Amino acid sequence: MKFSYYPGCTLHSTGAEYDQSVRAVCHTLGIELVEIPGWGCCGATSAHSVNELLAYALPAHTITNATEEAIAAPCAACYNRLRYTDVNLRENASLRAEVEKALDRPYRAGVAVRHLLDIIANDVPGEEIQAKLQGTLGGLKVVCYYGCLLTRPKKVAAFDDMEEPRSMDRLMQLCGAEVLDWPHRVVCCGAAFSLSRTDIVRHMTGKLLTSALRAGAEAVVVACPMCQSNLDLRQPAILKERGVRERVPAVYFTQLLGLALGHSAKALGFRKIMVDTSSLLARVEAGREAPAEAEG
Amino acid sequence: MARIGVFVCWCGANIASTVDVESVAEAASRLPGVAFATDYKYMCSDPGQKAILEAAQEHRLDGLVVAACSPRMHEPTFRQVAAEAGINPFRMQMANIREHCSWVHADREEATAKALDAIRMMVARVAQSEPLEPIKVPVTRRALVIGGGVAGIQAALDVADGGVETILVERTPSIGGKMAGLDETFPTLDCSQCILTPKMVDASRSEFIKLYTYCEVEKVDGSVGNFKVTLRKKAKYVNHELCNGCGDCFHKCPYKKIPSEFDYGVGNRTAIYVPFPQAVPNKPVIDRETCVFFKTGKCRACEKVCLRNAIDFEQEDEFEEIDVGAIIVATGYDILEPAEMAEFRYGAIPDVITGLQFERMSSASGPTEGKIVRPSDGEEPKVVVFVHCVGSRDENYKEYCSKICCMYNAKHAIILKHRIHDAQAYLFYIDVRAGGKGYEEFWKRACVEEGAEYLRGRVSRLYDENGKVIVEGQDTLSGEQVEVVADLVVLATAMVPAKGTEEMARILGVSTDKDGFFNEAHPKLRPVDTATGGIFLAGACQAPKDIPESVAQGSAAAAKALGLLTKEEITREPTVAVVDPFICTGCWNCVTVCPFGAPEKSEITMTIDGRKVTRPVSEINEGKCEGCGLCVASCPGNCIDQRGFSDDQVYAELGGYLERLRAALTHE
Amino acid sequence: MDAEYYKLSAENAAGLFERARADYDVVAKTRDANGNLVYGRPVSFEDVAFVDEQPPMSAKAFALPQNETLVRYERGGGEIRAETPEAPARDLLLFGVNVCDAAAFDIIDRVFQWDYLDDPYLARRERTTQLALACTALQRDCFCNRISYAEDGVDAVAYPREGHYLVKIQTDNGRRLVERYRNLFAEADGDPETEITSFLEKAGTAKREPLLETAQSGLAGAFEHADWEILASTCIGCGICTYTCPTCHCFDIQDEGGYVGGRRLRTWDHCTGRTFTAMPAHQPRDRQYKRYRQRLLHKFWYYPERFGPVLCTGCGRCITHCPVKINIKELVEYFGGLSDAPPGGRRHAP
Amino acid sequence: MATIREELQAAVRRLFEDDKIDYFLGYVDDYGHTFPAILTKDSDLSGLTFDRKSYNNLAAFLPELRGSRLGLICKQCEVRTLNVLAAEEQLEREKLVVVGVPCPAMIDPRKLSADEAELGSDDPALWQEKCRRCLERNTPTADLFVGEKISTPTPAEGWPLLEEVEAKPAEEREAWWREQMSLCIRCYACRLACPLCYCHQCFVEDNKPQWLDKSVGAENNLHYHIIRAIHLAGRCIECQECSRVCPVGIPVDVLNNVLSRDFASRFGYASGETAETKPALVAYERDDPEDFIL
Repeated sequence: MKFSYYPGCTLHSTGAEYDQSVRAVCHTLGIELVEIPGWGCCGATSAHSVNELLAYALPAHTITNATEEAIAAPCAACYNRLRYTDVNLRENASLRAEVEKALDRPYRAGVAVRHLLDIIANDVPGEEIQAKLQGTLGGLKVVCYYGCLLTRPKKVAAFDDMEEPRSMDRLMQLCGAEVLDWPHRVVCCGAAFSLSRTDIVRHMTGKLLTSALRAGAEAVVVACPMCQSNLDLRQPAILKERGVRERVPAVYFTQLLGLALGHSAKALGFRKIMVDTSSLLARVEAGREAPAEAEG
Repeated sequence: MARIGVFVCWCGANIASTVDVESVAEAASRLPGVAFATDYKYMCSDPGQKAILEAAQEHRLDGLVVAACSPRMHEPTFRQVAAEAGINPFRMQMANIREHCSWVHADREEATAKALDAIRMMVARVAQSEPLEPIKVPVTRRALVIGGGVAGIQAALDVADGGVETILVERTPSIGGKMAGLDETFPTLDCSQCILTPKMVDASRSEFIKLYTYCEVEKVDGSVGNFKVTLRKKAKYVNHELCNGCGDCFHKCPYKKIPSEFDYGVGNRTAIYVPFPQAVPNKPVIDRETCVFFKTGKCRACEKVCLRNAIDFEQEDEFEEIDVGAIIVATGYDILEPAEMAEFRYGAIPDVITGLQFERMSSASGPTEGKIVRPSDGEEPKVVVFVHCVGSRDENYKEYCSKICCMYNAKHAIILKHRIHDAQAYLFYIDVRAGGKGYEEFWKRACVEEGAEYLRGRVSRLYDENGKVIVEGQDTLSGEQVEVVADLVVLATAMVPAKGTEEMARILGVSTDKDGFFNEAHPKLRPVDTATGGIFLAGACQAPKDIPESVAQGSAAAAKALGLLTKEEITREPTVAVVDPFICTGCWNCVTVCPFGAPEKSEITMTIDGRKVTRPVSEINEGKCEGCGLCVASCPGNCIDQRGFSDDQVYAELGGYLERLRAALTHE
Repeated sequence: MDAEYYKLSAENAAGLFERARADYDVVAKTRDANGNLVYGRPVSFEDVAFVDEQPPMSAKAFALPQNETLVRYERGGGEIRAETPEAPARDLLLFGVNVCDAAAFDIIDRVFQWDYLDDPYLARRERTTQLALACTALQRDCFCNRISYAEDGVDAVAYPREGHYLVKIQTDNGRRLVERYRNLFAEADGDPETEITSFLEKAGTAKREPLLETAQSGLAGAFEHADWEILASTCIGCGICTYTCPTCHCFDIQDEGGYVGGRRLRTWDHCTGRTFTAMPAHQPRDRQYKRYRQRLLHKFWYYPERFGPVLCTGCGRCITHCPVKINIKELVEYFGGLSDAPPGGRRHAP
Repeated sequence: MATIREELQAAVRRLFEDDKIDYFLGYVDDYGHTFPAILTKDSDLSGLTFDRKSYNNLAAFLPELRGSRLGLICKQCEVRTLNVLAAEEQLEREKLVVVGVPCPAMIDPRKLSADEAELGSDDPALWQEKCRRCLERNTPTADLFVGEKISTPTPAEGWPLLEEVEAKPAEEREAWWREQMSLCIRCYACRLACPLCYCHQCFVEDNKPQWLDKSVGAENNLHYHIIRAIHLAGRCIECQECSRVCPVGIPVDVLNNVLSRDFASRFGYASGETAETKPALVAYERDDPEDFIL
């Protein structure tokens, strides 16, 4: 399997640990990633609130630069923007013409835009992953957090159930985690308001964190660097404000999968997570010593 | 050469103000095959018709073209005139120069030319048309009603009232349908059972109605006037001839914890059961799936206690073939399974219920005897959230409006207030649709008099926290996100076609719409007909409906059925497909594509070179053909023609259209 | 006339071609865009194919085209104008065509001037000159050696010799050709008839008894023969044999067009087809083998009975191109009593 | 070891002796050709054979013999013909004895020089196009297999002419087809050799209304071939008889198979895979949208 890899701005900066773990996991699973030459901004929040044409042209530029038949995007926001652009440019000829004029070259329709979670959960056979496991996550209690952009809107993004996605759950179960049910798997974290309206983010992320803790989670598993940073960076302040003493680290699904596949915590960038992950890593270490009995 | 008369109508000013009718008539008189042409103010009026009759005689006409309005309007009128004039009615065609011409154009010159085009086309077509005779089919004077809900019951009662034998088939153990389980009904708050049960009893007692409960339609053959229907009478394991409905059996049944279908799981039933105390027939059946005797071979408690020896474990499904002339389909609705919509966490949170479950709870004859409680702990709820449009008006689930939810949510809010005076109802709505008589006043009453809190916005998510249900949603009037901490949440889930509707459609050979409801023949003018002759629709199987609408449709379908069944024989349009057996290869593509089952597999034996050769061919059952033309189009060998729309006629018609172009090319 | 003999050197053959192109519409064997051999109008001598092989379509179309407009009409300005296409503007020279193709014209001329003079056909024929080229060897499916008529009516036949052609002139028309380009031709020396006879012997095209003409009386008694059904039922009723045949000449008259304008035309038709004569009446032969039998008997019984020659030059196209390889020669022999065993089995007796 | 000729003759003789069939459809050779023959129990079977010139798809003769019990030789590539005919209700399968043979690949008569010396050659360059891509040379689904099973060589990829035509820009492609069609003499051999063109009356024969002028010409010829191709769309099984029989060498099979490829790529559909595979254009599912029927 070979994909054009679109890290997006975050994975080259604040989300470096996501990039690290993605590359490690893909390498082990035999997924070849070829970084898109000259990729640019996905257009995220700012572009589509400022200029519609720009919001299409930016992702169209990146898609057109792709060298492979399909793009793997690990960031949910990037994924959503690229996907949204592709769907609209395919359906709307006049928009496409406008965008092509802006790009000054034809748009490359037909490149599949995929989120990395979709690729790992749906393209790699479970048995294959299981065969490569170096241990289990030792029954680590996790909640899977998909965020608001990964599966919505249905017409654009749904590779899984829009309201009740399960692909990450299955992947984590495969790695030997105990996946807990919780009602907030697709609720927004506040996203880019992180900078402009922290009050909103504190409110929304606060609800997520208390819900995860109420469910008994030892980790919130995420698939988006934006979600991760809101859940991680702001966690101490938010929970303190709510008078909650427990903490729950927000880790990438690739980090946990990486641990199960035998990569070291260091190689997976665990150090860059603010909330203390030592007990989590200890749990996993214990699991790794136990013989591999991951459930199917 | 044909002798066709052309009659151009002014339709008052409707046509004449845009089309130069006089010059059109003058030009028409010079067309090949036209023996006479004239114009008149109102062709459909008595003098107009007389003019046609006189011209037909004077000019020995053998075909008519009436250039006037849509054939939907007056085709029967002018066919009648043709018949009176001794001209085959199918050699009369209407050129629609009103809807297709004067009403949609402003340019007088262009409209006039187009009117003449239309006439030229019809003249060419009439010149090519064969005289046709209507097809006559004798009628079996018996009706079948499928589905014993209120629509089906009403339809059966009305057909029976016309003195026609009616067979009412219901697949559950009792008639009554969804309505039998409702509490009070909007907007009058009269008790549902009080108004329905007398009708149920009437249906069971009518000398003209044969009631088949626990029975399903297996197969339908034949066509309008003469259907052959196979019924599967499911084994009840109770001999209803012997049973007197004393109820000893189900009181003794040791298995009492089976979720009751009638109560939507709010209450329980036994393995041998009557679905509800007022059931008709009020005699039990044994549910083979849950009866322990069928699982283990032990128990027979009901058999032991039955003094009339009515229990019969040996019973098997029986099949019965009946002949009927008309079928009324009233198979009703189900609700969209709310568990499919994960955001409402139905099933995961016990205090999230559906509107139908609320009905059973608030019904005095229901499992809680009218007491509204939280399923989780049996406590009285003080804060109840009602969610409108759960799965309806939602592009992710069902795009249509389920129509009745606004009203029953208001009703539930009122009932809540009546039963628990200090309770508070919150209703999340998109907008309130209250279009029926007394409906607007009713929801206003809930809002103003009963203090229900209406929040204009949708619910995004439910979750449980500390024994309460947190309802997150939006109030679009204030622009705020709201959060209600509720004791009970009631979901107004979308109405969907009853389970098995698709299969029923296949059996009946009628079509369904994109949402799976049965398709009516015309959304406005033939709302209770299907495209298949002799099959009619009543109630929510056609679209979401409330009780008055369902009843009205039941009566309407009955009237349509009676109209058919009171005739000795019916005549059908002769514009049916016809196969040329000499060139038919018997590939039976037509059999595959026909939605009405009209082409039938047949054989032809020919003597070729002294040798008898038998070949498969297709043959059209004229009684079933609806004249849609699908078989004509799908026939690879062009062996099927449609009477009245033959290739020759269509070709000629096209030629008539092209004439103006030809004239332009040749400067004539 | 008595035959005359000339020598045409290879060099002068090229000169003849070039000079004739100025005076005639010259048709010769050449290759089309797909590389297939056809009768066409090569523009230079190099493009002319001098091979024994026959193009799939015979030269008949140059006198009897597959579509021939008989009358054309046009409507406009309130009147209808009709016109008959004019006769061909140029003389036609069939240069180096196979003898079997050239010979066919004389055979079918008889039907086109029998009781009704077919003007369009005869106009073309009058302006046609044939300079045929004799084959060096009999091809797989050919049987001109079994038909006596093959070359009598051909204007001129060229026999390839070492470095030159021996040209035999058989008609006045042929003599006119030689006279026109007299300086290119030399008198033949020696005994040309003997030379030709030995050429034919060597090529295998010399006439061999019993000639198929003698099958006529046998065929007359075999109409009801039971084997027709078995042997001719593989015929699929396509028109290949008749369309490629140099002597088949059945046609249909069709009107095309409509109100604005159109034409009446003659198109080839064929008796082996399901719809032959269906327009004016019906196809009287209800099974395919009967239609095939009709074609065979027409060629070898009815036509010679009425017009003299058999309606066949033995070119063998109908065998080569037949999708099911029905062999008319073998069937004539079998049903005409010249052979005892039907085709398809005799060579492999157990 | 018995030759295929001997084995076939013995097998067919047995079928007649055991009164299993009334007719046998096979190939016989004589006068330098191999050609189809209809044999009865009284026929001389000595010509019966199967060789590299046994081109014809014998299923084309089934309508002529309808009603009789038949044996016929069927190459594996032609089995799909029987499946399509069965799916279209044209086959009395129970009256048929399908005789399978090991197929040595058919020689393309157009690639063969006059002396036919290469007839024994195993050079795929001399084979018919379909034989280059042959997936199975024996007939595993036959009722009766005659001869020694042979191995199937690795099939060639692609179809050079078809791909060359497809690669042309649309206008050039149209011009190319028009040129090819201008050669057509409308003998209709392509239609008549095609086992799936079994209509009792072809649209070209209709005259009331007359869909197509009788005169030949690029336009009319193209009209004929396109309509035939559309009638075969999703049905053609690539026996290539249309192309082989064409006296003027038009690659009719290419036209039909461009459509087959479309069916394969758009519907994932190959005609005649089983006797139940309905032709794609009349395959009908309950959930097909039918909003247009009022």
